[in-house]
Amino acid sequence: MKRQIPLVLVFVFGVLLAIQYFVPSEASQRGYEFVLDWITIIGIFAMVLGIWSQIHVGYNKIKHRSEDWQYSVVTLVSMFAMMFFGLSFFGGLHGTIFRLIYNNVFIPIQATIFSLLAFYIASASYRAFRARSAVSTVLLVAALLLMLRVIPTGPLADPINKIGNWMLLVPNLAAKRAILIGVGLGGVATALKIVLGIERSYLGKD
Amino acid sequence: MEQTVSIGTILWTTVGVFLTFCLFSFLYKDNPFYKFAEHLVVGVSVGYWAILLYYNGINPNLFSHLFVFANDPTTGAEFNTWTPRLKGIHYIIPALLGIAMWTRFSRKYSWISRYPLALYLGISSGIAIPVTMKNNVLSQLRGTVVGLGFDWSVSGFLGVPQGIWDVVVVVGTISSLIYFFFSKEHKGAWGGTAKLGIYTLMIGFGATFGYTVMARISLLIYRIQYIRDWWKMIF
Amino acid sequence: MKYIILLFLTCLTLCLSQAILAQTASLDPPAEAALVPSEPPAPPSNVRVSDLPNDDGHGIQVKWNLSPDDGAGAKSVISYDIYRADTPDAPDSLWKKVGTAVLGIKSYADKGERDAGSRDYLPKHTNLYYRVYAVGAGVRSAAAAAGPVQATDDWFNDMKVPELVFCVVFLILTVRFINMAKKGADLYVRPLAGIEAIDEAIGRATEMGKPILYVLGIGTAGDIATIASFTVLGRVARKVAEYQTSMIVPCIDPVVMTIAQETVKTGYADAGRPDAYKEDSVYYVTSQQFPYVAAVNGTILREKPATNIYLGYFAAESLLLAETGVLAGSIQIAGTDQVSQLPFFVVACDYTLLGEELYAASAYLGREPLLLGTLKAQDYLKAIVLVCMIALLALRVITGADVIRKPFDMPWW
Amino acid sequence: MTLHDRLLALDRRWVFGVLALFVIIPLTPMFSNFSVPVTPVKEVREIYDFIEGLKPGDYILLSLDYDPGSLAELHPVAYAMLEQCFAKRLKVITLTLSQTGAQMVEEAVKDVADSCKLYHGFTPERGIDYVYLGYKPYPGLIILGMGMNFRIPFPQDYYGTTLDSIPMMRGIKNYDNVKAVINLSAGNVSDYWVADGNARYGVKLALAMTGVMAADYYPYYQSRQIFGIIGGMKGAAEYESLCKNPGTATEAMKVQVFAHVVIIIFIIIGNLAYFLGRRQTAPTQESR
Repeated sequence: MKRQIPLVLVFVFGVLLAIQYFVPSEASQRGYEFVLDWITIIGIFAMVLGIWSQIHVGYNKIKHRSEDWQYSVVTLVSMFAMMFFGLSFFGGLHGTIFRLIYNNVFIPIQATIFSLLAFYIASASYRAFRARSAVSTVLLVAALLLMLRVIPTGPLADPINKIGNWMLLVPNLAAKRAILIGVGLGGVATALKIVLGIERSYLGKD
Repeated sequence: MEQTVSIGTILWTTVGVFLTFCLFSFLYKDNPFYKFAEHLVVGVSVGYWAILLYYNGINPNLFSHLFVFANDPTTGAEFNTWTPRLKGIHYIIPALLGIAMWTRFSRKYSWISRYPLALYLGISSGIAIPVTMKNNVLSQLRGTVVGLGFDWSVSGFLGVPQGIWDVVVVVGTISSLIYFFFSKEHKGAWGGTAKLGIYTLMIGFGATFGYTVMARISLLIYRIQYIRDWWKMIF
Repeated sequence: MKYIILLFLTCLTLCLSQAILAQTASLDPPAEAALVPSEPPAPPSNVRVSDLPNDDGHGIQVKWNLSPDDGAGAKSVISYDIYRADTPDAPDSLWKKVGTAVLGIKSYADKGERDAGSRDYLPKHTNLYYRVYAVGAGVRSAAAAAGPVQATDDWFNDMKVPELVFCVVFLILTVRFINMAKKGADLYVRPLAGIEAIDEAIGRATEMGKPILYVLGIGTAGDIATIASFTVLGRVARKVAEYQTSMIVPCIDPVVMTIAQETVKTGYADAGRPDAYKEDSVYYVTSQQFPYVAAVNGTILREKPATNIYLGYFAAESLLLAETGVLAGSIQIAGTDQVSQLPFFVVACDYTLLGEELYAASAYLGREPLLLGTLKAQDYLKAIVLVCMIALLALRVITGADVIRKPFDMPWW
Repeated sequence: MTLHDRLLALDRRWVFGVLALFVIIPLTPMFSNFSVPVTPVKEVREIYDFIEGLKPGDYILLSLDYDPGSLAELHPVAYAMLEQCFAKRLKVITLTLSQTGAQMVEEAVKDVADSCKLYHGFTPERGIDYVYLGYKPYPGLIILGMGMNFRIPFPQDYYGTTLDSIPMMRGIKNYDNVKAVINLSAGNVSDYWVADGNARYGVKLALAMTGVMAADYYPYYQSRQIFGIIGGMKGAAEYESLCKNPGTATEAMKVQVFAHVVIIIFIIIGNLAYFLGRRQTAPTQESR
């Protein structure tokens, strides 16, 4: 009951949906769409668990006055404030305050975190691009040449540009293809392990 | 040109700029400002996501099947009348599955939540098997033969015919694939080919890295321009 | 419909401009390029209709022979318009335009909608009639209506034979190797540095008395990369429990969190220490990419984990997380199926599982015969793909483009 | 502690600081007159040279098929190229095949025409020096239709004037009457131009596109199906420099160049320190 039925469910639904891919009939399409909705709906209901997890972790920190507990107050307050202003009374998703917070807190923070990458890509290049071995030298040279494309190098600009394009279109394409094929096989194998019940640790013990 | 900006806009933009600085301060070291911004954005994003799921998730995906929706006569906006809709009665199943997730709050019945989880994984895995086989394996196999032109008359890089380079792409793909074999040790000719594969991979990685730098710097430029615009707005 | 109105307007405006130009003919040279509504192009012939194969029963295939005026001449066809009606002799107003094909095209798939309410609804099992117009510069002519035809369901999509063949072959290989493994056959796999590092890394965390951070990526529980990460997580949790160290698993999705909780709990139970499992060690952060990164980065700097493991689906956050981990002095092991993010992991992490190696990791860690069996099956299918690739390349190079291209242009692919 | 030890253990905050400095400084007003030299690559120069080689009164078609999302990368090319064409007194036919681009393109074309007064002492007139045909859906059909006659997809221009009452369009029938088509695009419209415009009608075609897309279209350049390609911000800056008309792309590229130089110098310093250190100590353990 606790472990066998879920395993049967995984197997039956896994096999059915794998077969569904090959069956274009209307019943099969409708079934597919219905089942996809299940996934979405389970995900939505699970959000309650996510929010509970946030509250639980935050509450424990505040209760035990553990380090930085004050910030958990910030998280909880801002979370509830956002939900409060998102109520349909305030206009839901289009409520004024909701939009203002979204546009002036959420968006700038999001964009700024993304832009930190500019700094990290620089520090990573400095630290990691060292000609330690043949392999790392190849990595270094390839990256350097592509970066040099941006810099005005006078008569060298054309050859550097050509090498850069060649690297993107020949070795890069080959590498991408090989990885994608490998990923495909590995992915199918993993999915198969789940469907056949070879991997079952997510079902717990007992 | 004189532009009038409302005090509200200035205040809200200043909040955004302040938070931007809070986050940049992380580059120096972890500090209370960063901690504040971090915890704030986590809270706001959870709240935002929950509200978004309510309006754009549960309403169209579940309630619209289970209940009758009507249009508000004045605003035209749709709203839920909470009258059951018999045609969508089969949506009771996902609703029950969703509620089963909540059994995790109880120690005794939490095993019931394994049913929806098992379905979730079973369905996703089942869908993935043929689709992954097609998109990753077959399409790439096709790409190696049809995607490339194998044109011997056009001269490509270094004056070498483009067709030769296309063969090089296939050879690179093959040697990289050989690198990924698990059953055979990298020794002898096999190891040599695998070595060629790892060099191909590394050139590809290096090129992608170098190529991406520009896009990342652009992100920073936009941020600095955002601060500059705020500066101009205030002064 | 828009298009027809447009063409009609063309005619109209041209007629008008013609009239105006005629009045000022002495001033302007005749506009030779102006579009003169000429004779309509000859209609297409032999219109054939049939049920659209491999669909859900709401589509019709329309084919015709090209109009003799297709391609050249003053009254050349520009496009073909396809119309549909319930009876062959319906008045023009009841013919519904369903699509347009450009010149030189000889067929059109009328793919209708399933729902009776929608605009493009195409009923199943109902007699339908089709008419094809050859449209010239503002004028058109129609072939005789074709039909009746009925749309029907299909139970097998024969375009998908290649996938089916590959999937079945893979299944057979997997079952075969699993059986071999069960019987005790010794299945060799070469060592992978990144995976051996996981063991070491857990030991290191124990020595340092610091936790292990495990990030499952930003995918949902339905992404195969995340599922692969669960399988590794179970084994890592077991080792963590055995070594009596602790772990932190921040999650980006509530379902991922739930499954991760069960997995970690199982790992602890397998190690015989179910009581050591703490509920709060696997927690939900937020569902948005960058806020999630901000929180995890903060955690990395504050907890200073001995080891960071990033396995799963990653996007731009790969480098954000990995660089912060370097600052915290953690040993970092990463793996993702995302080709565009691998370079950043390779550069910033100590060990990177490239693509397929991520999926192999659980088999390596568990060393269970069943899992090694699937690994072997993977290798064999890879060999088949390789042989196909070499064979296709050879054929292509030896015989030239056309011979090999043909089978690949089949709708199958 | 020797120099190379110190460099090897360099705090990353130095990298951050130097990078920030070199990104912010070029954006300050003090540096607005400062510029970095840009060396245009062959595939960009070829487009410029082609347009320069045209005679006044020649026709050229600009298909500006990008949406506001890619404005940063493609607007500079559009501006520089339009101005170059106007200055050469070419007759320019413009249109867009991007749904969200119609108004943006109209503004851009007007903008350049108006600014010509300032720099070249004359204002190109709509209907005489240029025409804007506006937006129509189905790019493939439009491109094919224009191969027969511009009037088939575009009986009127954007403002509702019939083509035959536009002076510059008299006697202009199809691609045979234009010297080249330049397609600025951020989507798959370029595929239609290559497949339908070039392959079917033999249009002389050049492309300008976002940086991400450009690499995928180089094979067409190699096989000479297109005679030039302008890729991303870098290509835009190169084109601006060829036209001696520095704009936003040049400013952004200035920052990019600084940032890239900083990163490359750091990589070189890192390697120098590593080699100096290695000579004195045993090679360190390798890690990927």
